[in-house]
Amino acid sequence: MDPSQALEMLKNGVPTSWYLTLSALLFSIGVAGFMIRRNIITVFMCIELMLNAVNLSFIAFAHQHKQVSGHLFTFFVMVVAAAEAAVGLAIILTVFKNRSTLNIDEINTLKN
Amino acid sequence: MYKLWLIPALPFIGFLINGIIGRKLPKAVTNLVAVGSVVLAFLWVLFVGNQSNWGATPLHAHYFTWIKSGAVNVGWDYWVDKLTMIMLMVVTGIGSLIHIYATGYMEHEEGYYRFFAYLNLFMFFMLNLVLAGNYLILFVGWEGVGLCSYLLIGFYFVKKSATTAGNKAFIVNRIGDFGFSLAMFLMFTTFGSLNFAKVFAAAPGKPEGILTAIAFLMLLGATGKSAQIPLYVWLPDAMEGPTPVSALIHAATMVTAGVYMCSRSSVIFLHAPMAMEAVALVGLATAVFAATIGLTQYDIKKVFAYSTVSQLGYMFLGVGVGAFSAGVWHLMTHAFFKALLFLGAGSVIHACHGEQDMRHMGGLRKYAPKTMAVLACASLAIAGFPGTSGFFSKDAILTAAYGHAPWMFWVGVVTAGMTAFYVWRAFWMTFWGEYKGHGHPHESPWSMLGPLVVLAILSLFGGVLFNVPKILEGMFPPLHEVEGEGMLMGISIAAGLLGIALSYYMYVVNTELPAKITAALGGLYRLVYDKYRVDEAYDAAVVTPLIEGSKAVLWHGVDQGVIDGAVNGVGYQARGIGGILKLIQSGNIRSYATWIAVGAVALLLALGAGGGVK
Amino acid sequence: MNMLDLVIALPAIGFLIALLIPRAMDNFIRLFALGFSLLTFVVSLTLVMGFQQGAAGQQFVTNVVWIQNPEIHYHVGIDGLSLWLIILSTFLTPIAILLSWNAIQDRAKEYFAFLLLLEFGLVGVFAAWDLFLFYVFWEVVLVPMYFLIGIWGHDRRIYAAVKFFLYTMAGSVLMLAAIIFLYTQAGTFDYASILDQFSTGKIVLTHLQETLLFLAFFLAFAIKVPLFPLHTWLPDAHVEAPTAGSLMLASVMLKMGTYGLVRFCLPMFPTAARENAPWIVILAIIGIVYGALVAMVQPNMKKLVAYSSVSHLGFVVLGIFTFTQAGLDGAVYQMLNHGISTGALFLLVGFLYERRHSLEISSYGGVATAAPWLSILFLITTLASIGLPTLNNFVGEFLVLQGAAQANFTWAVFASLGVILSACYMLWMYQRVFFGELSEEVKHHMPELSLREWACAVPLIFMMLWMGMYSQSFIPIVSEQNAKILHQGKMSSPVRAMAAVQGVNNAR
Amino acid sequence: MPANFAPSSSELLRFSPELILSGAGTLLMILDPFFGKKMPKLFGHLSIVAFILAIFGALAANGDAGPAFSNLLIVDGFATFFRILVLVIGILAVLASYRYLDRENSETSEYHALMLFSVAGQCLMVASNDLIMIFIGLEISSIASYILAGYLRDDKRNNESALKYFLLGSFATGFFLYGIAITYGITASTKLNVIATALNAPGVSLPMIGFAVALMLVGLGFKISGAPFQMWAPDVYQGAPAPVSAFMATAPKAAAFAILLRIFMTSFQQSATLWEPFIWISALASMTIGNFGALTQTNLKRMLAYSSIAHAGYLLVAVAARSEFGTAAAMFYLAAYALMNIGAFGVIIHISGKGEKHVQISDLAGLAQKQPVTAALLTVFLLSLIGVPLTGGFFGKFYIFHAALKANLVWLSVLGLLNSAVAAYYYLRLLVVMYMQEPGEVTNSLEPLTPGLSAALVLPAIGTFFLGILPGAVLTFARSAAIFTR
Amino acid sequence: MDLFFFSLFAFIALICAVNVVLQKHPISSALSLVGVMGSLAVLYLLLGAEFVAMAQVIVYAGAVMVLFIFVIMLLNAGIEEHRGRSWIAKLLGFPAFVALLGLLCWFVQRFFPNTGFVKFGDFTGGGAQEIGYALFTEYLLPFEVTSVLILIAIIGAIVLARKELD
Repeated sequence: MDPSQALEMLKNGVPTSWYLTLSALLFSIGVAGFMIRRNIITVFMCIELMLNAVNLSFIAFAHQHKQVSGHLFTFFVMVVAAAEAAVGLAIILTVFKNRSTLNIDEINTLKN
Repeated sequence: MYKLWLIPALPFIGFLINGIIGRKLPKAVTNLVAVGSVVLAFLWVLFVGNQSNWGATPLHAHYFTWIKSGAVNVGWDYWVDKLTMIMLMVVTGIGSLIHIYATGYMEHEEGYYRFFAYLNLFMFFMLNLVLAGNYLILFVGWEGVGLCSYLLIGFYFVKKSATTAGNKAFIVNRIGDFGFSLAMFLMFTTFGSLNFAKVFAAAPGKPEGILTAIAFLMLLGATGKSAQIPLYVWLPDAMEGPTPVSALIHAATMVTAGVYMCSRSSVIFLHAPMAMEAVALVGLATAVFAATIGLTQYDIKKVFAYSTVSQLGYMFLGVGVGAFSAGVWHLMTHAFFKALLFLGAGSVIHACHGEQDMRHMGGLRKYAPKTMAVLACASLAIAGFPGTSGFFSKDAILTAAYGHAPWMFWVGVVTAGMTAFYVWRAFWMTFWGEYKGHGHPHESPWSMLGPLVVLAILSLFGGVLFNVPKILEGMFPPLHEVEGEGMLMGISIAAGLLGIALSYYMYVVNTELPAKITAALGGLYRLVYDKYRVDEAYDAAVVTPLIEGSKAVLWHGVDQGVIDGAVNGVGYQARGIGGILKLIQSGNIRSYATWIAVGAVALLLALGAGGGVK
Repeated sequence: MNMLDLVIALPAIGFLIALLIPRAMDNFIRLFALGFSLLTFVVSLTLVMGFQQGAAGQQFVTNVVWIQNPEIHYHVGIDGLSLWLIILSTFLTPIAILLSWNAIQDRAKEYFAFLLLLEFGLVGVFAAWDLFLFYVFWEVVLVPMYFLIGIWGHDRRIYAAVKFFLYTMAGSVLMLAAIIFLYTQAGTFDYASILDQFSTGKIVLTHLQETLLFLAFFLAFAIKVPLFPLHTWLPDAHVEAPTAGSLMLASVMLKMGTYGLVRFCLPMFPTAARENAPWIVILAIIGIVYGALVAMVQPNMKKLVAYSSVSHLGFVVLGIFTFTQAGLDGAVYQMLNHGISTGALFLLVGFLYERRHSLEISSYGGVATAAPWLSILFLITTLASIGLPTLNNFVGEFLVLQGAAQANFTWAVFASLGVILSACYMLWMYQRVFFGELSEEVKHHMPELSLREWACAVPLIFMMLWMGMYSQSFIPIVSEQNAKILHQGKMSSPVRAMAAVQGVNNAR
Repeated sequence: MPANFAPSSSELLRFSPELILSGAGTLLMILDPFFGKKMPKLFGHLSIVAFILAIFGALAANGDAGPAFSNLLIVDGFATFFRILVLVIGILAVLASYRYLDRENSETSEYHALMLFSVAGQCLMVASNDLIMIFIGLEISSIASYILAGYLRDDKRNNESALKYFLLGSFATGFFLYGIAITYGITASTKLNVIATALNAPGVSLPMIGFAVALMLVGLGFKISGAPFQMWAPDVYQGAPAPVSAFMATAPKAAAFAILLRIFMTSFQQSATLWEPFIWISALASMTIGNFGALTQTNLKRMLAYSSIAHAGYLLVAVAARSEFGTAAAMFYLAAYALMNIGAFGVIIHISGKGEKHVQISDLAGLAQKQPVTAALLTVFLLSLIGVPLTGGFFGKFYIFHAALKANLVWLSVLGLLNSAVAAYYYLRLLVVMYMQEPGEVTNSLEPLTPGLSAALVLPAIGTFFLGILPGAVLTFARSAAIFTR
Repeated sequence: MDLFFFSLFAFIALICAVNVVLQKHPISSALSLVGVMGSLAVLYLLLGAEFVAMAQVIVYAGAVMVLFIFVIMLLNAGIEEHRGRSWIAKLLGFPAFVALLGLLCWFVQRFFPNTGFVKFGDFTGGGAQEIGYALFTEYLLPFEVTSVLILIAIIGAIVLARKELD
């Protein structure tokens, strides 16, 4: 990055694509977490991370398009996430109640 | 006009009556129906012959279209000319006699009605064969008589040997029929018709190659039906049937169908010299070959069976050298004397309570003099004793053979000598010496003897009464004259007499000699006695490989192994794929998620990056 | 609503009514099924009466729209090709029902209902004139047969039933693909219209397309026929099926395949048919010889007859692909003949089975002593099957071989070997079953034919004789139709060659 | 800022099915304290009434077709078709549930309310014209399904099923959402028709669309259980309560296909060359995995799960044809599929017994001898699943492959049809067990069909035959409905 | 200024996100997630989404995460155990992660390179008033419908977590 560009950036702000890249990185990390974590709750949190990443993209795009609909989208995603969290945690509770484990690898009786 | 259909229809009616309700009929009625239908047919033949100048102007009859498809158009046609007339006379005439004989011979058999039903059915098919106006109708008769032969050989169906012999006869005949039917197909593609008239009219213009092919295929058919090399093997076994059957079917009529067909197709054969040569060679070879086996056999019917094969070889020799009429003549005289020989043998067997081995006979002249007398007539005829029927026809063939190729004549003469020897050997062994069998031998009833007497007369004088070459004059091309005909005749008479004399010496005068000779010949004798082990060779070379191969290679190997193996293998593999899927389907949430991520990566690569590179 | 519709509808109605009859009234169900199938047969005879030879196109046509979009018609009609096959179906169904009278005690209601459903499908297959409708009937046939084998069959019935179903299914899905593809080209399922579009050049297929379409149809039919090497479902199905199932399977269902070849493969894809004929013919001939050789070594009667069917159907396929009038006529006639004679063989084997409860040849022997009439009927059937002249099969085989000889003499030579071999296996079986000493155990289980059995067998025997002696009652209608097929496909060259031969002869 | 809060009456009419259903759901919850103990069946009856009313609502809405709520919703034939389809599935699922809930002694208002909400969500999805609405509808449907899958919370299989479904479903939804975000980024809109136009704008490259499409396909592929996102289906269907499996295998799947079709036939229609190959591969893979996977299964529910994967494959063939006819074919097939699948699951409910102890294929042994009518009904469904003529399944396959061949997808069609021949094998196995084996312990002690379950079996059977013998009516409607406003 | 805030909070968000994934104890993960959410809220503000930023803090970081932590506490979840494993996740997980990361970043860089710059204050359409207006006009339907979603969540909690079925 040459100095003139950097200067311009300071003047104009940060490129939107940086936000988008951040979003992509967070999303990927969320996916990775889903794949490697074994505690169900942590796995669920990784999903939340993914949703947050997407929200960032929405807001970034909304800014780019100068629209409010992206914000609304994020808003609805939050509502959904909240509902999902309630239901998801309830499911996790029942699982734990029946199996006394939160290890995702042990929830594998249905297979083949 | 002449109601030609009535000729085969009469025996057919007899068949239906006896076949369907015969079991419930009294024996007398069965006899009446069986014999009556054939005799009536014979009479009707006489009537037709009388009315139609004995076939001098051929008669045609078309009854209905049998098979029609496109260009193929085969009708149920009859055709009567002089050749047919002779055959009709022989078939119905001898047939009548044998039917009469059989009423006596079969009297105590179980399934009496069945026997006559079959016999009548045989007459029906045989008459169809000779009356046929096209090859396909001829083939109907051809196959039909084969069927009846099968049924009658296996008449004692509880005996395994009998039914096996029946099967053998049918199957070997089928091999011949294979040739015959191919001949018909080729004929149709060549001539566009199977009608005798059309085929014979068109034949001279066709290429020799095709005609030769047709002729060879027909020869194959004929070798099957007429028991020539290489398909003669069924006939000796066919003696498992009741003796009247041997006489009627396996001596007098059916087996001569091949000769009849070749003569009938003379136009084709004459235009196929190579095939003619083949016919002659096959005939000659069969004649010698069968005669040598005949020299060694002890079963009286087997001796006559091989003699039949040998004599049929003569007829083929006649046909092959161009002496069609001589062949047909021998066909007729052979029908007389061979039917007589068999019926006589039947009478002998009857006398000895079913014994067929000549070593357990002997001395029967005391017990069955009438039988001996008629058998003597037949034996003289077959030995070619001057003046007897056999003498004329055999001489005609040998002369023609000389005209064709002298070496054939010489081989024929040697065969004639052997024929005389083995027939008379049988005669001496049966009637001379002391009775060596069991029980008390007895003479046969007149119902059996009557026909024998008629046949004896025909055997003795048939040659004079019916001069076939003269009757058939004009039908076949004349033979060229042969020089020194008288001398040739003398040689053949001498051969016959020599044979008789030798047999008298060996089996009446010096009875120790045969044993010494067989001992001296050793292995060669065993070989001939075992009929050259041809059956065994066929078994080993064809039958066993075919059956075992079908079982091991085709059925278990190809069918169950390869094809079903492949089909089941596909199923097995399919389950295998299912098994792999099971592995992947581990139940682990993280691995599922990983698959989803991998899928997402793949999709991104394919849709985004792939497109991006483009 | 004409008579043909009635023939199609009656079995279906019968099937539905039979389902409603209470299970306990199983004797009534038997009577009902018999009565209904006989009624169907009688009605189907009016088709023969009303059939006008020489009239162009099909007859007894009903053509109404069944499904609007895509337009699928209930279009049925008969021509010379289908008439006899329909009659064959309606003729054999009452016999099959009568045959099963005592043999089927378990779940009789379903059994007889399925037989009626089978008849419905069979008649429909032969009458359908809309490709889609054809396919529908084609599959409808599959279901009752599957159950007939699977429920009322012998020990390995399940394996056999599943194999049967899957084999057929594998072929028919390809046919479905081909049918749909044709529809996308032609815009209609109506067979007449498709043929018309082919002949007027409205549908133009590339060479590859035509070949693939041909193969798709061919494969479906070849499996059904069955052509070597697709035949291995047949022995299993036959052996395991109840007798009536074997009878219907062998007599009519196999004809669906050969019928399809003549009806669809030849007229629609003449070029592909011609191009592929050489290897098809080779397979057919291999089938003839192979089937016969394998039949020869079978220890089981039904299996033997099954392999003999492979051999016989080889003749039919051979005849079809000679593209000659004689070959084609012979092939169609042979379909009928095989239906009658092999049907009769299964029938008689069934009689034996009912007596002795064994299909192994080795457990018989000497039956001729105990039951002479049974053995005589069996003999006649055997003889018909091996092609004895004056019995039906001979006529068909003769024409097929004649056609083969016209097309290529070598084919005729190899195919004729089958004629020899058929005598071997049939006669050997006959000998082992009927001849020889009568053992005690056979003796006690071998009563003579009952009246019901006579009623089953006699019509078949009668037909063997009639068809063998007077083929003119049957062939001309078929011949006329085949001539059209050959003409449509411009396949008549060998026939023209024959005409030329005759012209030469006449000139002389 | 002039604001108009009140929706017009025609907008309300177009939204009436969802209103009715969510209203009914709420009503059930309100009635629970009063009738919960006394009349446990009441809720089921009420929800059936609600479904029927909703069907009328959907029909009425169709009579006044058009957009609603500032174009977020669009009521067209397509929407109506799927609304009615999922509503009918809802009715059948409730009918099939009576016996099950009764046996498990767990008849509650919540179960029915969730069912109603779930169907409401699906109704919303199929009528959405906006990615936001699609997302929300999808979540309503899914979250309700997650809960239903784990309905018997003391049952370990239910737990596991719910957990798997929930975690993986949310995971896939993340991708879907990301795809929506990217689409929004490219086009500045979430309205399907606007997206379609915007994608034609200069500067929008094909790979760019591919980016969005790929991510959306992950989510949608998961919902329809198409390969390679199919793995959850067998586990979840096996573990969930049988009536819920029946419901999940049909209604959410149908709705997911509806949005797949709507999105890809409107927004991404122009970029079809991009996604068609993937659909092609996915179709083939789904059919193959589904069919071959089912071959070795012994558990009925699991087998049907694999079969549903295979059926997703067939449906994807129709999508790959990407024509109006293909769309119509998929619609028809979904209807046929729903009927036969619910029917098949209905029989499983019937035989499974308390605690779903008997869900093995071998448990069907001899059913035909003990309960011929039940066996006959299952036979109808199985034959339809195989694709034997005169059943709906056959015409469904026929239309799909017709569409495929029209689109020149020759090899896909051939492979697909061959696949359906493979499929015949495992369906036949059930017939074999039912008809050709002697009755076992399970069938011997089987109780007769209850009225509700009978209805849940007979109605689909009638429907299957109707679609198989007179498919014209449904297909004609589907064809007229398959034209989207772009 | 923008660059500074962006860099700082992006960095924090990333670190926290990685921490969410790497921490073995769920509580640590949860707290890290709160960190991610908080950072994101700041970024939202930078992007002009005032309302969403607030909602992010209140609803997400507040309510939802509290729920998480509550459940973690309730279940007394400790450091995760390593029983059982997934070969697929082990073998393909990391490559899939790397590939996904690479692809997503590559896409974003390739297809959205010139999407303008974000300067705080450029866009002011994200206030509560604008949001509220949109929610009650154009987005009335989803807004109302989400109520159903919440209702479902409540019912779900009842169904799954209430004491005993009777």
